[in-house]
Amino acid sequence: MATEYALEEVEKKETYSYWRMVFKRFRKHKLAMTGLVILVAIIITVIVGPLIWRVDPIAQLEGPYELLSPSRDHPFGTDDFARDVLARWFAGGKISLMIGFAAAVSATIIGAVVGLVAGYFGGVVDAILMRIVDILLCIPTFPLLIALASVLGKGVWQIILVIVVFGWMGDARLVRSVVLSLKEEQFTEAAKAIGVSPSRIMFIHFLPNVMAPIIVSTTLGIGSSIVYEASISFLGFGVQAPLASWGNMLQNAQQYIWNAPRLVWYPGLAIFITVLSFNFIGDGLRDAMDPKLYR
Amino acid sequence: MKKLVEVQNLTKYFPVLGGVFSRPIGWVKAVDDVSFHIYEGETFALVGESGSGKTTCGKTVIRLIEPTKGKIIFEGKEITKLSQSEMRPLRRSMQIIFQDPYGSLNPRLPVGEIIREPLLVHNIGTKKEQEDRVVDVMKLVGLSPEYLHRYPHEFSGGQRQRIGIARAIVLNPKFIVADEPVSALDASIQAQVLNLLLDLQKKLALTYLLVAHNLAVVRHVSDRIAVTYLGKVIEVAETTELFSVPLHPYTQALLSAIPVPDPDVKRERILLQGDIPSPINPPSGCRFRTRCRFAKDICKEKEPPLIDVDGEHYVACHFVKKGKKTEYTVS
Amino acid sequence: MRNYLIRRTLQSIPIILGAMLVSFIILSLVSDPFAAMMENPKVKLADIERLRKAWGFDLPVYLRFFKWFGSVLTGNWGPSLLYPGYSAREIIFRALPITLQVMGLQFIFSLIVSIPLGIISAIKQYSKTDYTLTFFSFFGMSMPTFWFGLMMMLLFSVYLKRPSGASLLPPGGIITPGMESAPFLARLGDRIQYLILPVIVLSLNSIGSWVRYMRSFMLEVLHQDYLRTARAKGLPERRVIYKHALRNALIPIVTLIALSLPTIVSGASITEFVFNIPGMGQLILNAELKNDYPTAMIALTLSTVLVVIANFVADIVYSFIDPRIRYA
Amino acid sequence: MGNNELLLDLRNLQTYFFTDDGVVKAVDGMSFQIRKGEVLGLVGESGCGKSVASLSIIRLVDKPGKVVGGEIIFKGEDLLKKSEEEMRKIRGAEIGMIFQEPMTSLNPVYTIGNQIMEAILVHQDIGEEEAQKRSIELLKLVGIPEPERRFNQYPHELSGGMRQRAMIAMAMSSNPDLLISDEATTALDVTIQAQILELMKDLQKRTGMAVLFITHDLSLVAEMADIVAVAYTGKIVEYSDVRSVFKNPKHPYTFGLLRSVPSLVNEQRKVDLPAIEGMVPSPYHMPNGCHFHPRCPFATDVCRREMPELEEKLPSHYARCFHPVEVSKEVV
Repeated sequence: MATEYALEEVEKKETYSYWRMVFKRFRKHKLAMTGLVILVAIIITVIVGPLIWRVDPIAQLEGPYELLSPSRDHPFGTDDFARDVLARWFAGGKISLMIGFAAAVSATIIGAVVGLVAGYFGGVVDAILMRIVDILLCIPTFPLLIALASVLGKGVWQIILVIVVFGWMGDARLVRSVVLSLKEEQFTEAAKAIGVSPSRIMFIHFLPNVMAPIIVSTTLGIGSSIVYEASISFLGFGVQAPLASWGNMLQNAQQYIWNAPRLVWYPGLAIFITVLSFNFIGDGLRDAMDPKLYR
Repeated sequence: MKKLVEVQNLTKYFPVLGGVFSRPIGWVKAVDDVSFHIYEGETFALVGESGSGKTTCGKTVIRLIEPTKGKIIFEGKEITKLSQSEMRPLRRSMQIIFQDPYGSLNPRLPVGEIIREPLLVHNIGTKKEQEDRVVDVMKLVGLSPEYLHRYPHEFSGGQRQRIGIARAIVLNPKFIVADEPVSALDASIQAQVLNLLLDLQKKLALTYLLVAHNLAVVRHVSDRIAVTYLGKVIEVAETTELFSVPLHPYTQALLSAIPVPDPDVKRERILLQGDIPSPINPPSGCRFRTRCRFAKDICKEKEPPLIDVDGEHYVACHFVKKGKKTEYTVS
Repeated sequence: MRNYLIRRTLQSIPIILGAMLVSFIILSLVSDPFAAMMENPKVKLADIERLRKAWGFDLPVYLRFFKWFGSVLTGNWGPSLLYPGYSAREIIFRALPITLQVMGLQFIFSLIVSIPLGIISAIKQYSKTDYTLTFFSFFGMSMPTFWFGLMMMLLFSVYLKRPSGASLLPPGGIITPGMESAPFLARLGDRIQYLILPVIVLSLNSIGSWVRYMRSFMLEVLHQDYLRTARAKGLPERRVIYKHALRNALIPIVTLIALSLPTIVSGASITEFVFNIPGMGQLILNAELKNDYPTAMIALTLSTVLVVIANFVADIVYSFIDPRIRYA
Repeated sequence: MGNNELLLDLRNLQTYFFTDDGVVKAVDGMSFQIRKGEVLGLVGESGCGKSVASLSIIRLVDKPGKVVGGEIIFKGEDLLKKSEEEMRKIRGAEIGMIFQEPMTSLNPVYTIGNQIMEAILVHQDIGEEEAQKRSIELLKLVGIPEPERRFNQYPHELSGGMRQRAMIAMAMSSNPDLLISDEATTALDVTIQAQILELMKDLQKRTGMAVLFITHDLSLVAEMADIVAVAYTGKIVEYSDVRSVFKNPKHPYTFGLLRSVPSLVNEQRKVDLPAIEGMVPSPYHMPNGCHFHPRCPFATDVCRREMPELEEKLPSHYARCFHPVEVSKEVV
């Protein structure tokens, strides 16, 4: 009789929820932890910096203060409009990070919804959505990004919108492919056998299983969105002066590259290191959330 | 005896896509015009090798796969034409246990949630009642309720199979399709799960449709057996009858191929020639004829019907007549 | 296979059409190309009206698209509005070879570098070599192209000088003035000097990510059962890796590389801008910013068609490497 | 059983896996011997170390696994002392190997012929043409119809049974002295399994090679093997000739396993099978003493304290148990 068996033993160890295990594994990933530390440092600097260095990033100094070399008064020097570069660096960082974050998260949300819907329902819905994705993926998006940016105007939110318009397709494909494989899993069949409704299958059974790739993709997406913002602003169609972003700080820097290369160094290095940290973190998350580890 | 499930002329074809427009250019005839019935309280087994359509058949019976043609009658009511939402209330009385203990549990849900989900979906009882029921069922299948909050990956294959069984019985169903329930498990665990299935059948008055390839397992737990080959049922009989008087040449070969854990038993083995043909292009006439040592011209031309040769012993072979008269000879 | 080719060709048509439509709509949002003309006193108002009508600017966008599309099909690609007196076709076919040179070189260079590095990284997983390569791939992946371009210009034209005092490599452009009529070899040498920096800058991103992908595909293959079989046969390790593992690891890489082409084209436009290379990328940017949409549209369409063809070729290559893909 | 010359002498083999979560002793002091022309059945459940043992013999254990102790004496020489190059010459030539999944064990992008020829060319000093002829002969030998056509086909164009035949052809290409078959028929259907077993028996008789037959299925061992070694948690727990093991099992594990398998002849159906309780312990948390004691109905204090030695309980019948099973002890 089954009930007379000794109830089966499960290994006596502390039990971890999925996310705590992911966190444990993530902490062992050296590159990812390095990335995280650097990123946190950058975020703190960008937030705390302006509280200590109370210089208006927009104000143009009176007098002949253009392109001053770094000094006590202006640790990063001044730019061609005689604005304090350090103050702009802080302000620009905040804007760049915010654009990167907002654009990547929105693009992922749109992509995930499209992917879930296309993958789950299949058929005509899937065919239409995926053809749209194919079309957008075939166009070299950057020139159109610039065109759209020049139409929509040059505020922060417009830039986010532009990046999102051309940024969701990768996530849609990714989520769709995960959903398609989840649909073939036996636990989905089990759910159907129980009588679980399609929406519950989608949100209770599928969504937690696509979270891992979604999170990785968002993390990497923040990095690439920051680069997109920088590229657009560099060409003059992004965030407009006097507002600062790391990208538009580079806009005029090219002209002064011969006599004030530091103007290229500071914002560029910041972008590079930030993106690098996001890539490290993304890689660490991918390893930590590898579904093969939790079957 | 009362028939719980009746399957009439059940057919399932899967399309093979191809051509310029990805249109069906062929069909996998997974289940082809199959009829059988299952009595209340019995274990009815579908046995066969890969490609025989046994799993498709089992899943189609509970409408997890949509049939192409045919009728499925459950408790006297035809369920073939019901929509999936009309099927939902019926799912309380029909459930399924899967083969793969690793794939059949959602890795992101704790065990308690997995077992509770059927109650939640069918809106049975308060949360407290549901939780109590989960604990009861866990005990019933031999899992300690301590592990309610653990995730599937923390369990072994046998324990996961118990979780799957708990999920299947939590609604108190009448009918369970068990799709290869032990074939992925280690030998010493198989017996435990088989015992559990037998025990639950007695306690809960369950009717099983067992889909399996291991004939020793099938022999141990089933009352009646249907042998399938390439989408067709070729022989149906009571278990002891089938094992003592197999009439279809395929059944005979299948039984003789089973290895026996006894070095002293040296049996005359009927070795079948060649492979199982593709279910996309099954042989004409009798589907087994390409591997049958008795095949004659008629087997190519005409498909043998499944006839009752001796009270509830059905065989589909041109050379088996009423009264278990076999007329096949090696040509 | 034949059916597959037909099907793929048929599938490409709506994609190209769709891509053209999307580009057209966005570009026509940019603004009226004739508004700028009106500021030019030399152009008569009546002429502008005539052009307007000829270009369908009296029609709604979607009808205008069909009008434009019809004229493209008949071979009339329209005049360039950016470079008065030239047709869009002339402008584009002057820019196209330059871009193809840059992209082709970049493509070959990236492949030659990243595939072996990816293999080494995978074979020596968790070794110092692997960690170093991993670090540098991330470095490449994370580098904003345009900024790296600026830094390279700074390095090779400002910090590094030839003994003569001239910069080591030219900071931009595509040809030294006066070289246009030089002998072929001299011109080639001149061109190479100009291409080195853009190609390196453009390659950095793709090398970074391809090394990572090659590494992970290779690792995946290294755990396959058939490699154990190959070793159990007594094959030397070199043969196990280069015959049995490599071909299987290349299968997914083909798709990946085809998919990354649009990004390469995008990357090219900003790099061309930075290095002032008169290629397609710069042309598209200039054309759309100056409302020269006949030129911009054709250039965009050509880029899209290139990408579609590349995907198509990738699929065919794929079916050659992988015998399991048999197209019905 | 052929002559009595010793072919393979495995002495106290230890293969450990050094994982992040701890050391897994996959093979922990395994010993057995195979004489020329003999079939040894190594049987056990998943995680008993049988596959790792076979890979250790041909020195193909993947990282983080490592052979940390013991000797593998093959034809009088210790394989563990051989250089990689010497080992390579033994693999595929003197020791052939076939695996469980014929689909994943064959390289999908090369033809069957190419993969068999490769095995021949690497060990034999013959030309391509000759190798091709040999390959086609081998395909014929393993019972593949139309060998010339199959030679140019890819693995995915063959059925499971045909693929396994091709694997066998490859393993047999240099007439090995020892064939290791690791669950070679597990993935196959019963009627196909019967064909492959007959083929292996036939080839074994014809060539006189020795076979290490690894499986989880006791019935297959009863059919194929001369000698049986039963493995549990990386150790051999019972070791004798096939009749003695099946007729007179001494270790409670073998005994329990034999009784728990549903039988084809038993009169009693639909009753509880005498199952072995519990499950194989986690490799990270091996119990003290005898590893089987938590599941053993005969366990006493000494079993919880000490690991028993593999001892001779009957003439040339060894078992690793303090309380070997006797008929009188049988629990009903």
